[in-house]
Amino acid sequence: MEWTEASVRNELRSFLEANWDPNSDLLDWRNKLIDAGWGMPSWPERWYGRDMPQSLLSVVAEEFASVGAVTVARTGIRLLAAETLLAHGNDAQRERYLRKILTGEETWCQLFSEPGSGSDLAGSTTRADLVGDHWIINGQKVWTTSAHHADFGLLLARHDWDIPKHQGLSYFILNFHQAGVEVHPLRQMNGHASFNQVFFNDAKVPRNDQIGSSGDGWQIAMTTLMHERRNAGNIFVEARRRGDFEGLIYEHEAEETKVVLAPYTWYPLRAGRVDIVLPRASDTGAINNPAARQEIAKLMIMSRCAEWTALRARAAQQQGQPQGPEGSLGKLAGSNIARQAAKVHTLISGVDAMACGNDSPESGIIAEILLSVPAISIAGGTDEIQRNIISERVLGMQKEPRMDTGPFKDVRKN
Amino acid sequence: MEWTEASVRNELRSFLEANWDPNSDLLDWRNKLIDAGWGMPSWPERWYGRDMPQSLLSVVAEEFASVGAVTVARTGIRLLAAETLLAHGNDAQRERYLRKILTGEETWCQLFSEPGSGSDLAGSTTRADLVGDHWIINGQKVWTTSAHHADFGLLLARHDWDIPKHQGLSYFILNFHQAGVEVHPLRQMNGHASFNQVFFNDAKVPRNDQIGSSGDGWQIAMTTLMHERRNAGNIFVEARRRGDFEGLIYEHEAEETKVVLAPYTWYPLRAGRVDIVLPRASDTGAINNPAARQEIAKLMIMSRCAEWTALRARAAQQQGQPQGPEGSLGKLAGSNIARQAAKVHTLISGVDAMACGNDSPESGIIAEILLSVPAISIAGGTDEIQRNIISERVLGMQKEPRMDTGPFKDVRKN
Amino acid sequence: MFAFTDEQLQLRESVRRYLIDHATVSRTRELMDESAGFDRLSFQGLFNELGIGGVHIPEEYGGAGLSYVELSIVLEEMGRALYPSPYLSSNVFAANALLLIGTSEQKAEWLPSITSGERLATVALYEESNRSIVANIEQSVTDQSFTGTKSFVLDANVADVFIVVARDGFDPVNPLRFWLAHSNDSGIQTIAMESIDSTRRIGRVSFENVKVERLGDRNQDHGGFGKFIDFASVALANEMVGGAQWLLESSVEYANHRVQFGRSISSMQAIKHKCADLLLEIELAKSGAYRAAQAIAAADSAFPAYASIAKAAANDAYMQAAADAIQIHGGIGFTWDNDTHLWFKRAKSSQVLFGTSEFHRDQLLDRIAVLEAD
Amino acid sequence: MFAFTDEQLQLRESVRRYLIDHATVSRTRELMDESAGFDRLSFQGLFNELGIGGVHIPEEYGGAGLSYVELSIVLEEMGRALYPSPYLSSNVFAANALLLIGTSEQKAEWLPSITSGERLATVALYEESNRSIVANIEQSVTDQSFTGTKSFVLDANVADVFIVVARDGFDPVNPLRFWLAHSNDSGIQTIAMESIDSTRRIGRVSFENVKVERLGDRNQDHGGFGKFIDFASVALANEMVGGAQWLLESSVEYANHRVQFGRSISSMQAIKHKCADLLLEIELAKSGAYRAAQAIAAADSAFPAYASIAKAAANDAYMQAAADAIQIHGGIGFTWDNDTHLWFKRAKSSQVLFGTSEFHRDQLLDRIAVLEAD
Repeated sequence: MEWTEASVRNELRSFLEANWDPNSDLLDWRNKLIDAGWGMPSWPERWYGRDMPQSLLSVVAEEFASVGAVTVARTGIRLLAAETLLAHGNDAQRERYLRKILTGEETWCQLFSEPGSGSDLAGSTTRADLVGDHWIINGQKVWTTSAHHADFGLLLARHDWDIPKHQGLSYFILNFHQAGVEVHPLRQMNGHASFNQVFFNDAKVPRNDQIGSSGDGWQIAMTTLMHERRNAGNIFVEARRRGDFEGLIYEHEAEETKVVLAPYTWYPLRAGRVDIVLPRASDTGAINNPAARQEIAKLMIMSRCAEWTALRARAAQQQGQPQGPEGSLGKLAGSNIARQAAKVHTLISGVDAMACGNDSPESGIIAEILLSVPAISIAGGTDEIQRNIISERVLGMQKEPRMDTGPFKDVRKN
Repeated sequence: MEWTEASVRNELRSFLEANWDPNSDLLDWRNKLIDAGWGMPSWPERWYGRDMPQSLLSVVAEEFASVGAVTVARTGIRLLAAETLLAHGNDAQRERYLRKILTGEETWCQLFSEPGSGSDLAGSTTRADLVGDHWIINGQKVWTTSAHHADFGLLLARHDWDIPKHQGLSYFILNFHQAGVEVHPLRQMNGHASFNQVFFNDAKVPRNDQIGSSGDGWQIAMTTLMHERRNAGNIFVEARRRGDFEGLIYEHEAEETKVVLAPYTWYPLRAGRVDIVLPRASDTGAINNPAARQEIAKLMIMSRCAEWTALRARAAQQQGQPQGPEGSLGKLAGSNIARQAAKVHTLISGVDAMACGNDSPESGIIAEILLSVPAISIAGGTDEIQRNIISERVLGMQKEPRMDTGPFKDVRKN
Repeated sequence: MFAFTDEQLQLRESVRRYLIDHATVSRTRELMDESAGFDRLSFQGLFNELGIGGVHIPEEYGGAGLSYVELSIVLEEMGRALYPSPYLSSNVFAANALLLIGTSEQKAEWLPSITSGERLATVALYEESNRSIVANIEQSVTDQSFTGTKSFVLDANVADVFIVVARDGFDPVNPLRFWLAHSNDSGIQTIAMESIDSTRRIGRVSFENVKVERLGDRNQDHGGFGKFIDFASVALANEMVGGAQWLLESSVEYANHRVQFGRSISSMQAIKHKCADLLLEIELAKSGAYRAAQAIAAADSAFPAYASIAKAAANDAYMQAAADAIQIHGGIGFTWDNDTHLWFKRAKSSQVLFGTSEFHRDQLLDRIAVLEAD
Repeated sequence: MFAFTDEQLQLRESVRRYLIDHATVSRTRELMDESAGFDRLSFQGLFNELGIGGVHIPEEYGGAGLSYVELSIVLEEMGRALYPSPYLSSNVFAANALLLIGTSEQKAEWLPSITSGERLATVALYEESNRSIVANIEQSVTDQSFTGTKSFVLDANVADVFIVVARDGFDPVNPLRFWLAHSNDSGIQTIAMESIDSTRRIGRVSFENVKVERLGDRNQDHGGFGKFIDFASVALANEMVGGAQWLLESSVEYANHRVQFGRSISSMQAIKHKCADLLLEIELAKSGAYRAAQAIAAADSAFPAYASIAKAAANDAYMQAAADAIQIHGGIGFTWDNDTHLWFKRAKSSQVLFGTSEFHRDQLLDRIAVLEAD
């Protein structure tokens, strides 16, 4: 059928009217949504969806919001797993995993980065050796958000060392509930431990849990990363969307959200908290210091212009132009803004900038900003990688000579 | 014999007392100096010198200065030619050229850079083909200071295209007084034309005017460039050394100097004229503008610290440590300082910064600074090349993969 | 709001095509040495062929009745092409002064002929002293007569009418006013000033007992000057981001063709990353310039803050682009025959007109604090 | 003047060797969690083994009688090693206050035990408010009694004596004075402040009717405070350039070993050029710090300008080194187990102690204008 705004509203309103109850059980309600196809309406009907075009999803969101209805589990890595399974999994895998992703019963994490392959993801050296009906996994992953409570991981590992590096990778679903997997939290310089190291010591993956064929790993990982980039800005949106309604289901959802979002609490600090600059400048009187004014203004100009640039990109997309690598421009702008914000926070605080903890400016927030900002130009692709992407894909400049094109076993590694 | 400070002073004083006359003919006097070995005392006795250690040259300079004696011709490119001939020429070449370099009767220029090989000097594509007793030269050089009044040029050209690029170069003495050589001035964005383009159309070099053997070109050019770097700071020293004495010879020398230094008059502007910043800031009142104060202070800090760094390097050399690539640090600092100076001059001038000519700030000096500064981070090796040198030779970092190691004819070129 | 409409994109395309044909760099180089400094034929074409003499001027005064957004598109293309003409001074600055402050009689008298290109007007602003940041104007008009010297008057050499900024000698509050003076008044003498940017003419104009007419009603134009300067800053910013974009494109093109050490310099991170940083800075500056133009079009009260953002961002992006472009071109970029310096000089002259970045940043803080307090 | 003597180079070498042995990062990490915050044994070794308790303190007070240049060498090495100890607060800052302002009796009473490490002293400076740039001190002493709270007092937790900066309540001109207070006075309460830099302790010290003794003669110490701050800024600058150098070296070493895309990242221009720029900035900052130390040693009247140059240059170089070091290390550089953040935090805390770069740059212009006028 052909969806229209009116038909979406009509059908969804009747559904919500008939079924929505803020005191229902979260799991029950989500299963209802999944069965009705209202949890992920853009997905295929075969898989819990309604084949709805992306452009109508905002209408769905409005209707949910207007009655305060909770939706399926969407936070964290889980939707990346779901989208990857939808795109590249087989029906048995979709059958086994998709529903419990949407209900929130099973959580996922991403196992891509390694100590030796950060910027160079395809340089993964985690081994996958097929022995009988199982892939035997050995190696180490890092920067894994939420691995400590994950049930499954999206694993990129190398099955063939004799062919070029991008070709020797495969993609697996790794079950965390086994002896061969160890998770250690990774403490950061700002005191948080938002990430984990994951060690594999003869961990096992059943053959059926390989996604795609051997050698498809890199291509499938690109799908996952594309969805990550697309959703990067949306992590917090869900959490902020409502809150004016009362009912038991909200409490259950809030608990879930709290756990999932815990590793991300410092992300706004990492971005420099531009929002508190002007109020603090007024409170401290720094706004009357001409040198500080110059630096604050530089920050405000960067920050406003970056916002408008993002809006321009979004508007262009809405006019039908495809999303391109301009995400890298936004990421690079974010690094510049965060660094300038750290500079300004320091300047405003003076000697107070060395204090941390409750008895310090903004109860420690300023200190945490100063110790978090260095992460923004590294995480999710360093500034240097973004500049490569921008120059090559936006500006059409040439690639550097490659030194890693031969059989992977012969490529220089750490 | 073993020179001492006392013996140098004694002998030189007697010589000057007996021979120096401020009204003597410049050429006569210089020939006297050359014959006596007092023109270039550090050179070998066989070639117009006295085998004197470098460390005693300042004593010689003092004695000349104390009576105001003029010395041999030293400005411009000529000493680079002389040092190259001393190091790599044969006796016949030294006999033919050295004296007239020192008398100033013949002037020289350097023919290294080409339109297609700027940063990559060794990528020269000027051809040298041996036909009978002559090398036939075809190609084009650029950035040639003083080519328009040069008698000879130090020419780097390629004799063999089938071997790697550094190995296929040879070094020649090119006589400008022939039909196959054309010199065109090259106008710059600041209006000056300090450089020339030189075109060779079957220009001829007698076999005897090749320096070293075929294939020695790159190594010999390195000698020339080493002397260029060493003397880079000294171009103006000679000119400033005296001026309180009267006599005919000074006028003749001044004429010569004026011609040679003409292409260099804008060099202080290119460096940003830091010296006039504070006086102008005071005159215009900009010194009371807090934003301007910050930028002026940044400039002053860079500039003072760079001066002190140069003095540290010199002091280390005087303690016997060899001169190293720290010259690149100084050059990079110079670029940063000049750029900051341009920023400050703009800030101090406000809308006046767009005016040029006599009816503009400092009679056009500010405008000329703003239009000259862009050259400093390019000329004599770009900032990018300096950063390569610093990272590789001072910090011991690794070179980029090379794409130009095969036979030169197969190397990608412009 | 953040996307151009199809009509706007068509306008951009037609202006770009016109300027590719009529504003070649070789023609611009000829004009740099000619006394008028612009090509009357191609200038007339803006009115006759393109119909952009009064993009944002109401139809009743002969304009196209479009908005400041359309004007910003035209200006960006002119900046990109480095088109030498009195369009900015006459059709934008002078027309804006009339639009903002003029009485309907004055608009009716002047705007149609400016819009058609028949008459050229320019605003005379900067005094001989006190011009380190923006014009600090002390001169005044008494008895409808003005005496004083103005400098940095754009296209003074060809103006038919000067719109002079000066105080009212009789007004106790003494705010800045605009006054009309005809260039054929015998008390006016115009001398060309040498500019580093030969593609835009400036002059020093001395007025000696020149009869002037007040622009606007006596009690109506308070604050008009500030608005005029903000509008002018935005117009300039729109022009500047076009020039910056040209510099980036020409640098990337050069880098893609230049080989050193056996490889394209465009494959070297030093060059690539410089271009990536520059693209970001230019994109941000464009957003600032577009947003400010939209704010004028929408009569958005946040406009003054946006004007400061636009000019400061454009200043820094254009100058950075100019410096980087020369650096990427290497020695050749410093030569007269290479075109880069023409844009460099435009960048420098635009940077200091109507306020340096330092001025606008300081001003922004007063303006943005008001915004944020909303 | 611009080269170190052989003796000075030997001093550097012996301090460096001592700290390599006694100030390992693993030991420092342990000390970060201990209450004293430093290792008394290795600290005593500075006095007993190295004899650097009073490098620049005259021999009559138990010092080595060398100059500020030798002190700067010791501090640079401590900064390089990130050596946690009260050396800077006691043997440098407090000792300097005594040297600059104390009477000969006070020097004789205090300096020998500070020089030998028997007693620890510290300067209490910052008030609770007005500390956005440097200390703006309003508290005063009346009747030899002081009441007030000081914060950011270095090593307050272990100090035997506080040198309090406060005004003289009876003095009409009311300049800043230094006053001695014994830490065992019952009116003194010390609370640890949390610092981002756990290798250097800070405390908040409240004084309630504490009996204090004026440092120096009543009429002698005018201008002493300014000199004290300048000396302190230079000492800190010397320490900072050592830390910056360590960061650069560790970054280059990491880059040389790290492989991505089949090649060492140290062969990539993005990394190489960052390191080259950083080396330049650090070398310039070193020159500034060395020159200022020499100027103190030589009682050069240009010293105040040099002090501002030294601190501003050191601030910027150390922070740049810290940010670049993390960036070059990539994700690993942001982890707790990697050592880079320890130096990053020292850089940040040092940057804001005794004046940000903005403060010193503004101050420099008053000072350098005087110099240039000479």
